[in-house]
Amino acid sequence: MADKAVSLSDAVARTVKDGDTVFIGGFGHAVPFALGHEILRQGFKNLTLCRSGTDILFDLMIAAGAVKKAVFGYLGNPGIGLGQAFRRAVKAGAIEYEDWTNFAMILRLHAARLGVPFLPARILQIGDMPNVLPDLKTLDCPYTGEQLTCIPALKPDVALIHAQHADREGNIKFYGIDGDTVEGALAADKIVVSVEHFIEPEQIAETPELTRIPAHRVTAVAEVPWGAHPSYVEGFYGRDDTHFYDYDKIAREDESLRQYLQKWVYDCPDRRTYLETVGAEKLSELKAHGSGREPR
Amino acid sequence: MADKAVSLSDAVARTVKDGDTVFIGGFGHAVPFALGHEILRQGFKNLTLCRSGTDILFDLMIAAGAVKKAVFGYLGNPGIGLGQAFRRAVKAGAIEYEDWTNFAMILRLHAARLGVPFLPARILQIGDMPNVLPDLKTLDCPYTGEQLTCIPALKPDVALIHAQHADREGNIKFYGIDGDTVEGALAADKIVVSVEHFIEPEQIAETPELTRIPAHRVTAVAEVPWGAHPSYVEGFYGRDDTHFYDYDKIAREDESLRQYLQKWVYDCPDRRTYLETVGAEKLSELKAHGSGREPR
Amino acid sequence: MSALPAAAALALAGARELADNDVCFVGIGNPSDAALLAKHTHAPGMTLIYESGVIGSDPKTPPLSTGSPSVSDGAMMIADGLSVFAELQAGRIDVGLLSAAQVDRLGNLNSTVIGEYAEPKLRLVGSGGAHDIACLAQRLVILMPHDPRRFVDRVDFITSPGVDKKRAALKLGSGPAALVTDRARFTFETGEARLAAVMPGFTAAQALEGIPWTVSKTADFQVIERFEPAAVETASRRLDYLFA
Amino acid sequence: MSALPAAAALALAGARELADNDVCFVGIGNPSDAALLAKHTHAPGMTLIYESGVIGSDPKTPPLSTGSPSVSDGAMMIADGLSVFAELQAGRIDVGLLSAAQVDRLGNLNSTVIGEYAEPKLRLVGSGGAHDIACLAQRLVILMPHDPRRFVDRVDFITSPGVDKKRAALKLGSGPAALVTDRARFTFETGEARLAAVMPGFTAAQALEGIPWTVSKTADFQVIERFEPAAVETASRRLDYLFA
Repeated sequence: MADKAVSLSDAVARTVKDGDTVFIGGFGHAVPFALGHEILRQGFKNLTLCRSGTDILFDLMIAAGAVKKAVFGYLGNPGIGLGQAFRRAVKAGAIEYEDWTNFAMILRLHAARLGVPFLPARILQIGDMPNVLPDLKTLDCPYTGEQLTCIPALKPDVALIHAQHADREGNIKFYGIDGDTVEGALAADKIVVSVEHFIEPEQIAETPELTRIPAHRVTAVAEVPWGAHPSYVEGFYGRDDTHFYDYDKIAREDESLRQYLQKWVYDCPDRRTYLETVGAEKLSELKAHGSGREPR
Repeated sequence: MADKAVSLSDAVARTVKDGDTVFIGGFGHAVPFALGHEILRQGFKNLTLCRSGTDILFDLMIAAGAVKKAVFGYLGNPGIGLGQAFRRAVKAGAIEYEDWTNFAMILRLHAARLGVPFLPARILQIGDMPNVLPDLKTLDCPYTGEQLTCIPALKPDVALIHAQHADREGNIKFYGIDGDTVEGALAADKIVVSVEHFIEPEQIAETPELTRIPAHRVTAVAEVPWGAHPSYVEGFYGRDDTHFYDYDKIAREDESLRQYLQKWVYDCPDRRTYLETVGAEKLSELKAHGSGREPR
Repeated sequence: MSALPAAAALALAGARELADNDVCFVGIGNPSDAALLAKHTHAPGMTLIYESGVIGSDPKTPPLSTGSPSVSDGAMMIADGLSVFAELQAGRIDVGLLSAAQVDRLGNLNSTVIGEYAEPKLRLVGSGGAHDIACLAQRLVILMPHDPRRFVDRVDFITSPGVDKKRAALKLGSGPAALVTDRARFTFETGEARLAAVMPGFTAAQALEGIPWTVSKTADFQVIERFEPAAVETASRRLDYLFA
Repeated sequence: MSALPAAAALALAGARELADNDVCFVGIGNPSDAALLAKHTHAPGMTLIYESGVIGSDPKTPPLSTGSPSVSDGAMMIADGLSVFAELQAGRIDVGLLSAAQVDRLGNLNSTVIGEYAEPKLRLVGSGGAHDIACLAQRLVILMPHDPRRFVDRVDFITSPGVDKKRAALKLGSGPAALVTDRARFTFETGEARLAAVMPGFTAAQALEGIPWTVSKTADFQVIERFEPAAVETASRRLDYLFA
């Protein structure tokens, strides 16, 4: 099989286009910050970003002006506060968005993965949410007569994923919290992956149940240690909660957020520079505060 | 959480009822022969058996007269031949059956697991199969207008599963080939599991991605080493292919099949007797011919 | 007034809603605190499920999000979001625990927007799994700090539906069983929230302070004299951050 | 006559249908043999998928069933049936390889029943995944031993559909690209099977021997003079059981 191992910048350059619908992996765990930052550095525009529960990477990409539309279940800084850039963009009428639920977003991706245009569900029939989702259809079950919502499929052009391991052919080994990460990847036309560490195909075959995305579905894979900072990677490093608290304060004002983008994205041409900005002390602290589980 | 560890006979006696719809786990791998034999010894009747691709356990339960109806994608002796008892029962008009496909059966179970009365699909719209499935509905997608089949949910009363490990609370650790085993289990109201070996909850927590059925969904779990013979269990023992070839010959006649049932089921009040019937030499050969993978 | 910090009282009040062997779909914050407390006091057989796909979770430290490391550390099973929402939709989750920015007299919850949806005063984070839990859990328990700004006559936006007559026909969960604050317990047998109990240290007047609609009492209105000392002790040890 | 055993010739003829980097959904028996042979000769980048949920499989010994140990031993990924059928329905599988009890002039396959469905002469095993593969694979390749009893004008029961005008409207796969036997290759551009090539050692007459309908030749009808020696060598080594 073809060698799909490329640099971080090539992984993005070869797969993403202006205007793409991009699924962002990482439900709190293994959020693909390195891939997201690279998209911003390469200046892509008019993206539609989607996933169920977002992390601050979503908000940051909105702040950078890369996002035309956000399609989500939750958009914020989990456990800390609002998506501050999103909040301002909504107020300014500067962004399109669709309010789904986390389950609805997962079903939308699941429908695309299953190759059907919709899946029936019981949610989104009462309350105000169905009213603000334009053109949401219902149907009566042909067997039981029950009224069900038709959750439309959502097929991303590209999925960005971070994982623990891959071989160079693109078999992706991933464990720890998933959320809708794998579902979103398998729903997409192209899958771009950054991993902590390349391993050999023979090692992939030792834990075939932990291979979550098969090589033939992957477009490009890049080895990017710490590629999910400030989020965490099970078996590798802990979550930089402080960074998320800091972001909440910084993101409240355009100017400080612009400086954040400059410091953490545009002034870091590569991930090595980024890690120097994080600093060795912080990295060693996060390494120590990772979960007790070893890489598997 | 409650201790759900019981004997093989109690596991069956407490969960199965005459007339139940029973999902049989094991797609070639980890077929729950011990549980199936126990059902026959306890004399349950009028069962509806279901799964996608069956193994000879299905055929054997038909031979024993326990089955009113078979609902399946494939019913035979994989790679070897027909379901001989099923073939004769069909010829004699002595059994009801529904011909689905493997994918359709998986979707039927998936619908039940998802809690919806049907799932849309592209299959079963051409050829002769839609004609012999009574009352199969189609619909036009409310978004795209495409015609789709409505695959009705199938919610088993009980699922029988064999796995490598469990703790006594019922967390089930399972790896190797799955097919629709986990899907069928999670679709069912009650789940009965036999395992090769009990482990502690702390050991379950060491590989949480390999926990495939959570304790609160399990009704009863029994430790039954070799509980899947003559099929195989990844990490434990190989497949007794000879037994399947022998069955093909034996099952061609009612009388020889009756003797098989007597020898392997009714004359084996417990699994220890069954293993004596298999013989130490054969067991040691199967142990040696298991896959190279160790229990994990 | 109770000597307990409000957050601790809310966790203790919330934990009272949970029974041993309950299967709980748990939101972050107050819901997670209450569920953990129940599991470590009177309900050791409870199963905690987080929408990130973790089942049989027992966080050692309070998770910031359902995807945080402490949710999966030591958990019995890591599945995915589809798996756990499937259980919810199939009616296999006994209790859903939610909090929100606003609650109203029907137990409707808002986590989407303050002001008009089309012209928001303040855009919030959206539903996440809250709408799903509110619709699909067999029993819904709402946990809210007693903060009069969060109690409104009609929420600005119904993200997570409370009492709704269409629930039965749509085969949804039965809706809010209780709304719990650090001062009181409200129930919805007649549709609107009624005061069913006051928590230790509070009078009915204090429990209703600032609530902008007229609240009646249930026939079996209770005064809860004290939380179980063992629960308070466990809370102070296991959820010490609530006492900080 | 070819010096090769028929089963080996069929595997060699089938392998010719597969290209490097093809993603193949593989049935047991002849299909599995042909796919393995291709992978170990001209198509090392091929991905073999079995309906049991195994992806990137490379069986060392011929599997009796898609759930047999050799399917998963050394495989790159063990998923589940839903995952791989999902890929099939989403149009992400390039080639499906099938065999059956009967085939007819439209490439319809029967693995359900000989005789009437309601009053069978012989009840067979049913579809398994065959109907799904025939409907959903982008390209369908049928492998049949040259056995005149298995070639019929109209199969008794269409388990796995061949040429069908409704395919495009229903967004199904394009149907049979080729029907391959140990003696010949047939294609379906005009609807009915036409003789497109004869395999090494066979004449057109031999290739059609016993086939109960009139078969025309394609305009580009080919005589395949020999199988690649490397492929024959690999077959004799890797699929030695076909030579037994």
